Parts: sequence; C-alpha cells; structure tokens
Amino acid sequence: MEGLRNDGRRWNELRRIHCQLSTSSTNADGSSYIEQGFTKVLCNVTGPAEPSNRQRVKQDSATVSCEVYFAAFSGTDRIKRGRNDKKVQELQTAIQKTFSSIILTHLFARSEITISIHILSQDGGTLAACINAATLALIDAGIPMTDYVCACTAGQSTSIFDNEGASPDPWLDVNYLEESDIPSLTVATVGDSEKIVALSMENKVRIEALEAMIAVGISGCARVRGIMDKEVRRYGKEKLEAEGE
Amino acid sequence: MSPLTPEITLCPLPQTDGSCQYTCPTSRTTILTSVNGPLEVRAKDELPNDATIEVIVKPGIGVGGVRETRLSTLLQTTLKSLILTTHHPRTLIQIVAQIVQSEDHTSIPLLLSPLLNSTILSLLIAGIPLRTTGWSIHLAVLPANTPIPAAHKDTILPNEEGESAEEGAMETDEGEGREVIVRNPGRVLLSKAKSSHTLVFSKEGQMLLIESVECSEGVGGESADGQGWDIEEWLRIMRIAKGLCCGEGVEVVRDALGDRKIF
Amino acid sequence: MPKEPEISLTEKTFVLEALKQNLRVDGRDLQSFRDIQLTFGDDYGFVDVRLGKTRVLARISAEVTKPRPDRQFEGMFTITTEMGPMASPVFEIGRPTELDHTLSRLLEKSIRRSTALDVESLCIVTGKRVWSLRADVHFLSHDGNLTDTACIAVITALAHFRLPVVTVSGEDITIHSVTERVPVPLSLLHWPICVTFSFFGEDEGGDMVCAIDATAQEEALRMGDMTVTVNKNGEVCQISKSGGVAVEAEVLMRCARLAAGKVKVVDKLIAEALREDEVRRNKGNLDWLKEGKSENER
Amino acid sequence: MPIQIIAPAPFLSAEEEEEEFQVEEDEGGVPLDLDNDGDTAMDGVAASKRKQGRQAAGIVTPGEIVTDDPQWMRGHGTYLSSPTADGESQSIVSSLAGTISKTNKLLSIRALRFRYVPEIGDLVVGRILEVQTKRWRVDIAAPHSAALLLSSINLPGGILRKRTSTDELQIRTFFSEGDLLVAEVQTLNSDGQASLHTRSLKYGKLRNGYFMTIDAGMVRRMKSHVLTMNTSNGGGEVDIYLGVNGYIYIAKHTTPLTEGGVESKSVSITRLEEEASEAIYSNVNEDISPETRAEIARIGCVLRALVKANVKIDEEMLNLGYEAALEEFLEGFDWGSDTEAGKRVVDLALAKRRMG
Repeated sequence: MEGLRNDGRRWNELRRIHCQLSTSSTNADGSSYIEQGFTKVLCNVTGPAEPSNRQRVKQDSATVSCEVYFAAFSGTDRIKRGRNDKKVQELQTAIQKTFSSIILTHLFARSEITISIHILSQDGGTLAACINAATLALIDAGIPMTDYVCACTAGQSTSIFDNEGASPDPWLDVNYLEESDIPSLTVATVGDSEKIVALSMENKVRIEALEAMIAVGISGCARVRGIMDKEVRRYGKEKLEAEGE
Repeated sequence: MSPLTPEITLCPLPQTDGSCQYTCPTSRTTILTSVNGPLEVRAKDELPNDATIEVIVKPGIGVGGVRETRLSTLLQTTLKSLILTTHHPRTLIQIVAQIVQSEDHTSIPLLLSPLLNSTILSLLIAGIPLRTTGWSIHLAVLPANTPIPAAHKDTILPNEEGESAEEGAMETDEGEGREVIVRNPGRVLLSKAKSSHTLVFSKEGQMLLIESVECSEGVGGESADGQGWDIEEWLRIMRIAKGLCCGEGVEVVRDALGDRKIF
Repeated sequence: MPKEPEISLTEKTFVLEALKQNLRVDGRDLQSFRDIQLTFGDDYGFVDVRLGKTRVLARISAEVTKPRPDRQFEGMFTITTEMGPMASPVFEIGRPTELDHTLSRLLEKSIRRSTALDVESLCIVTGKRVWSLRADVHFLSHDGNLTDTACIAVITALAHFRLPVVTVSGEDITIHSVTERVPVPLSLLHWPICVTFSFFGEDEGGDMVCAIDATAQEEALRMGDMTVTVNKNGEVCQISKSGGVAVEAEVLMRCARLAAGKVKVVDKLIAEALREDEVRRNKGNLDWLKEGKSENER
Repeated sequence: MPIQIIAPAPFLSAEEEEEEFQVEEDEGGVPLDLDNDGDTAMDGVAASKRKQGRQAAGIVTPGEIVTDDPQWMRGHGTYLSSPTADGESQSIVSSLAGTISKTNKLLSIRALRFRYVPEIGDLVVGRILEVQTKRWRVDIAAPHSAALLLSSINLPGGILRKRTSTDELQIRTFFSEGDLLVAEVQTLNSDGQASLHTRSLKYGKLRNGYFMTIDAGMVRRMKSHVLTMNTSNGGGEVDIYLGVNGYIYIAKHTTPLTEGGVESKSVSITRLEEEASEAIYSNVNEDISPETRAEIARIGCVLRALVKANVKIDEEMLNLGYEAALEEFLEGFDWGSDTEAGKRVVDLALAKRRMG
C-alpha cells in the first residue's frame, strides 16, 4: 500500500466536507447540517431562551445544554440508543462543556441555550462532526462565541513502534474502518490556534506517538475551519445580496 | 478491650453530620454508617409534624436489591421509635449504611445487628435527638453437642443464670445436653444454628425489635432439622439478650462516646 | 438535596490567586498527589483507598456463569460505580449526576477497554462455564478527585484478588474452596492509572496553571480538566479532556509526560502495599488452612 | 416547513480545494473603509495566517479581528481579545457572523440571523405562557419570556380604576393560557426581560385570524406595524399585525375598536370608557367568509415566500408581493414554502419595486 489508505486518500487528506446553514429555519433559531465523508449530522440550536427546568438556572451566565439522538439506522449495528445510554451521555457532556467555555455565556444571565444533535449516519469521527455541526448552528443562531470550534480526528497507522524505531506516520480524519482498527483520537481547537478545547482518545498509544497525532489533528482542525468559514461567508453573502436589493 | 467488644471508630467521614465504622469481632462484619440531618426534605415525602427518616442500605457486592430494602425497613421502624421525630417537623434525617465487609453478604441475620448498632452510634454522634439509646445483639441457638471451635469459645452464653460458660459447654457431652446459645456468631456457627434472634433493647429495657428466624433452610441449611424454638426457650433468650443489651451494650456506648474528648 | 452551595467570591479569588503563585491551600505543590493510604480487609479483592479526605472502597467478587454467545472463550468483567448521599449530599440514589456518567465511562475506557485484565484467562470451559468478575466501587467520602481514587482502588483490588482453583474432569467442574487449594491471582497485563489535571486559567506569565489531584474546593473553581490514563511502561491508555478552557497543545503534552512520571510513583506504592499485606497475611495466621475464617489481629 | 437539505456541491478534488483557498485570498471583496487599518495586505499564506480581518463582501465571522485601532468603541457582537504576551494592544474581535456597522466611533456587528431582543416601544405579538397571581408570562420569542401585569391592561368597558382582588380572581377572563395578543414593550428590566402593556385600543386579544412565525430580523422597523389591506376577489379588509419579534397575525378586519363596540359607529376617542366594549376579551371568532380566508392564506404565503428569499418585510414589499401573487393566480395555501412558485412571486414583486 504505497501511502494510500483503504478509501484512496493520502495520509493528510480530509474526507469531503459538505456543510450547510439554516437547514430547518422555522423550528430552531439556528440549524446546520454537515457531512464529513459518510458521517452525517444535523444540529438545531434554540436559545438563549427561558430555561425548561428551574434548578439548572445559573444567576450570572447562560446554561448550555445538549441532547444527542442517534438514529437507529446510523451505525452498522441497528441499536436504539436510549436517553441514559453511556455513550450518548458522554457525547452530550463533552459538547456541552466544550461550548460552555466558547460561547460568551455571561451576556445571557439566567437563560438556557439548547443544542440538539441528530446523528443520521456514523462513519467515524462522530464527536468531531457533532462539534463542527454545533459550531455552525450556533453561528447561524447568532449566538456570540469567541471563535469557531473545529474538531478533527487523527489516527496512527503503525500502532507499535517497528523495531528500528521508525517514527509513526499519523493519518488524518479516520473513518469507521480505520477507527476500529488503529488507535485514533479526536481533537477540537479554538479557531485555527493551537489551543485545544477538547481531546478524547480511547485506545492505547505510546506517549511519543501521541504528540505527532495531536499535531496532525490540529492542522486538520485549521483546514476544517477554513472550509466551514468559506461556507458561512457564502451563506452570508447570499443573504446580504437578497437584502441588499 | 476484651475480644468481645466491637471496634468502633467515630466520625471517620468528614463530610457527614455523624458517621461511625463498627466492626463486630466475632461475626467479622464491618459496617460504615453516615447520618445527615435534619435536612431539607423533598416535597413529596414531607410529613407535617414529623421528621422523615430515610434509610439507605448499600450492599458490599452488587447494587441494592430486595434484601437491602428489607434491612432498611427493619432499621427504619426501629429508629422511628428511638428518634424524637416531632422535634424537627418537616425535615429529613438521612441515614446511609454501607456494608463494608461480611462473611456472607447474603444473610440478613449476620448484617442486621451490626447495622443497628452502627446506626445508633452515628445518630448519637450526629446530635439527633433520641428518646433513649438502645443496643442490639444477635443470638443463635445451636443444637446440643455441636462442636464449637476454640476460637469461638468465649461467645457461648451460660444457659441458666449463674452457670458459667464452661459448664454450659460441659453440659453438652452428657447425652440429653441442652442447646447452646452463642452471641454474634460468624457464618460457620450460624450455619449450624437452629434459630437466630436479633433483638434491640433500649437501656431502660424496653423491647424495640425482635427478628427471630428459624434456620433450618435459612443460612447454610447444614443445621440439624431445626425445630425452631418453644416459648420457654424464647423467653430465656429474651432475658439473656435484655441482660446483655442493658448491661454491656450501655457500657460499650459510654466507652465509645467517653473517649470523644469533645463531650 | 439542594445543589452544592456556590463558592463565595472571596474564597474563590483567594484560592485562585494562591494557585497562580504556585501555592495550594493545603500546602501541597501543584504537581503532587495527596498521600495515598491503602488498607486491605479480611478477604481477598477488597481495598479501602484514602486520598486525603476522599475515601473509596473497591471489592472484587467472582461467580461462575455461562459466557456471552458472541464471546465464547472470554470471561466477563463489569465495573459498577454508584455515588450515594454518603459521599456528599449532592448525590441522590437513583438520579445519576453528570459525574456518575463521566466516571463510569472513564473507568470503562481506562480498565476494561485497555484490556488491563486478560478476560480470556477467566475461561473455564469454552462456551459453557466462565468466571464472571464484578468490581463494586463504593464512594464513602468526596473531597475531590474521585476518578483517580476509584481507578487506583479497582486496580489494587484486582491485583489483590485471588481466584479459587478450578479442576475440570469431563463434564463436571469442581471449584476448590479456599482451604483445599491456595487461590491463584488474576492475570493483569498492565496497571492503567488515571491522573486528572485541573486547569485554572493563565497566570501573569500567560501560561496555564495546572494542578494534579484537585480537592473538592479546587474542583469547584477549575475552568477545565483532563484525565490521562497511563501505565508504568509509558503507554497512554486514554485521554479525555471534554471541554472547558482551551489549553495549548504543548501544555497538554507536558501534562501527559508528567502523568507518566507520577504513575511510576503510584505503581510502586501499590506494589509495596500489596507485598506488605501478603507478608502480614501469611505470618499472622498460620491456621490459614484450619477451619473457619482467618482471624488476623488488627 | 420540512427540513430542506440541498444536494451537496460537486466534489472538489483535493487540489482544486487547495487552490480555491488561494483564489479566495486575493479576491478583494468589499473594501471596508476602516480608515487606517490596512487589512487587505494579506500575504498569500494559507488561510491559517488570516489573523488580519479578511472581508468577503463585508462579512465577518467569529474569531476574526475587526480592528486593533484603539479609537473604536466596542459595541454589540464583539469582544476584546485577551492581551497577548508581547504587549500587542487588545484588538476588537467579532463574536458573530454578520456585517460590521459603524455609527460614529461605535463598532458593532449585525448578525445575519438573531433572536429578537426586545426594545422599549416595540409592537410585539405574543402568546400567554402562564398565568401567575397578578400577571401573565408571555412568550415573545425573546431570551426571557415577557411579563404582562394585570395593572397594565384595559379593563372591559374601559373603566379606569385600581385593580382589586376580584380582578385577580377573574384574571383568566381577560387572558388565559395560549391566548394570542398584541402589545407594546413598556420597560425592560436588568437582564433584558420585557414588560408589556396593552393600554391602547389597538392592542389586546387577537382573534379571527391566522398566526405564523418568521425570523425576527426579517421584519423591518416601520412607523406602524398594523397594516390594513383591502384584498381583492371579495376578501374584504384584512389586518396584518407584523410583530417586530417575528410573530405575525393576519386577521379579518373588525371595525376598529376606536369606533366603539362591534356594532356602534360613533367615532370619538375621548370617551374611552363607553367606547371599549365588553367584547375586547371575548374568545369567540366571528364567522369569516371563505373569500377572506383565501386572501388571508394568500398573504401568509406571500410572507413566507419573501422570507424564504431573504427579502425583508415592510409595507411596500407586502403590497407588491400580494399583487404579484394575484397576478400569478396561485391557488392553494402552501405554495409559499415551495420555492418554485414562491420564487416567481418574489422576483415579480422585486421587479415591481425596481419599476415603481
């Protein structure tokens, strides 16, 4: 395999990203849809609005709450993930905490911003796609944030050091097959800076290889931001032209 | 500290109003109880002129099941008569008991008496108003001529007043020998018992709880075809238990609290 | 139970200011654990871990069951964690908090997913009988850093646990009681240990203040946290930084290396405690093979 | 409106994707006259070096430095970047995607889409969420639900007196849960929660009509937000309440209350008491002729079509849109959201405006 992966991509090639803003504009303040390869995620944002239950009200800032719904047909195994399924809970907490530090919550005291995410199809990098979709939906909802939050996955092809200690060559944006085969991690950065908001890795990796994977992940995030930014500007231009007349 | 007195550490848990770790030396059972109260109570279980007593028993192995609910109801009914609930109306007294160690996590008789003692001590430390203090003891009646290992010699109780423990044991080898009553037996002895009685007496001698169980197919089930007990034997057990709880029990509580210099 | 009361502003500024000057309220330096005390009980597979005021019990129990149809040759290993009002009034039975979910997911990823316990060694008769191990973690007192304490407790309990010897003759399986055959330890491939870092924002110099093993008060003030699970031969089993303040990649890598170092210290400490208990257990009661339970003096 | 997912754009192979990035860089975009802030001097490095503001058609996105010129005052939608170590002065960074608006030294960002932020004097349409002791909580699509005090509504029959406890007991006779009303924002409290009043005859309970919601930003602020249109093919007069908060109510025109009760014709505002009849809080709809219903539906569809094409709504656009819809002879009631017919109507309306 001279440097090509099973879906024909080179090691540093992102899967095709198609993103779209305000897909369902009537029932949500902001909405977005993103496709990264075959991972497809739909996101609706409502808020800042009256909080639904009382004790989650914070006096000096808005509370960000998140709900994630896995479509039963989204994965290879048709399982219905209920409300207190551990994986769903983990995703919800990760997204909620990521955006609580990014959104300027102090502007909307005692209100609630709800991010609801529907995962239509999973082909690896589910957490990354959810974070990107949430960023776009928040921008579409006009909720002030310090910067984009872009996420990307990175894997490491040679999981163990081959004997002559060749440096591990990391892969960018792993799909489901690669994710279940080689160790991989998801990293989310603030805009195209090097600052990491979220980092999650579930398999065993040598500590030396870790640095290379994170570096590749961050560069992937910068490029994802570029693509998302292009789409936001295109959408903005289209909206302004209509109004401009 | 004779080998019969329980090991008690008061207030091992800093976050609680009152807590106690209680280890019964003979039955090798360790219980850690924490008491929080009087606290804010959830609207749905609020009582107009009483404190609500919530008892949660957490098992050593596995998650709470039917056995734990049984234990917590036993505890709750006994404590209701001990705690002056009218002093703190519309509040919650929350008691959590964690079974730290036990020779057999599935046997209620083994766990009940240490649970009660540990909770009573925690309530005392937590400063919850009590009508009186109480103490609990678990007695098991073994059929005649059952071999008792040396280590457990001291847990045998004299059958009649005045008869010393040794004669009690001697008794057994004369053919028609009498049953032997053992206090806070371990798993092995309990499996040989005919019947098990857990009793709680207040220091004034009032009876708060009796939980008498025939052991034929209960714990272990190896015992002889347990015929349970007849009324005289039962009354004798009551008298012995009352003597122990009001005498020795009160002693232990006072010692435990005594070395708490803060009083 | 009412929500944990909010930290007062004066307390908050005091603690944060101290942290920014590399000082901690309890005098520790930012990169050190509180002292870890491991006490063992009578039977194998039980440990009581104390990390400062935080206290966690872990107990391993085993039973023989049929294996899962899709995993014929593997035993089963589950970890159950349940936080009750004993640990702190914030927790209520039956209503799992966010911490519950994060913690059980972390233990799942750190210990089960990273195959610390070789489940194939639990197999007695493929397809028919396997050992099903269960680790119960009880939280007795919560003064911060439940994750690391729970992980240390489970790993120590697993290392301390002894499995009864089983002989298979044809169809029937005989499980030898503790007194007939000396029970055999589990086959642990490696000891994954969690180290949790708390981030408190940037000090004057502009670099991120991060501390290990935060107390409950520090946990209430931190702006972000990250848990790295490493074993002593430098393999990172999992990392999870789920949100919170953004931190430079360089700082995260520094934390990971620091964690690797710290884990070696904790690893040694656990091994030491286990050896001590072994010595005490054998010396103390030669009547180990005699009738009844071991009666070691306290 | 069902979720609309447009087919993904044709797949650009990696190389094209790369150069498209480059091309984007140099294209000037709308030069922004941020006086001495030479931002267009973008060196050709890849997107990540784009710390300086890069404006394609005057749009900024979150995280983009708008200016680091200290003389600008920071307004809505921006924040100060934390002082970087090398002492570079703090720059104003945008926190929204939208266009920069500069009003004499105050720099703020107008977002493309945003949730309605109540201001004093806005005419809003709202729905009663909850009845409390002396007040109602009203949903007006704002961050906080608005409050309508019992003391700030007209009593039936226009009597002017202090509210007593009997009024409190009959509070549900005025408004109850789910009622629609039109009101004006009287005051705002500290965190922006509006409190409404309906103490004028043009405000009060809404009936005989159709309720719909559009984006808050799409309603242009006008002198009067209650338009009366005389519709053709026998539809009669129709009132359109264009709430600033994007809530819109299109109803059959009832003889305006200022001319007294539903029946009486006398015209005089001074004697408010006799004029506001008992019926201002009735929940009974009058019977509405099918023609009027058709016209109400047509106006609704026109509104939806205009919004779909991102055209802001004001009186002029609404009338032109209505005329265009008539010319198109569109029947049925949901052509607004389906883009084809809607697009035709909007283009026709825009053409009319250019001609007009």
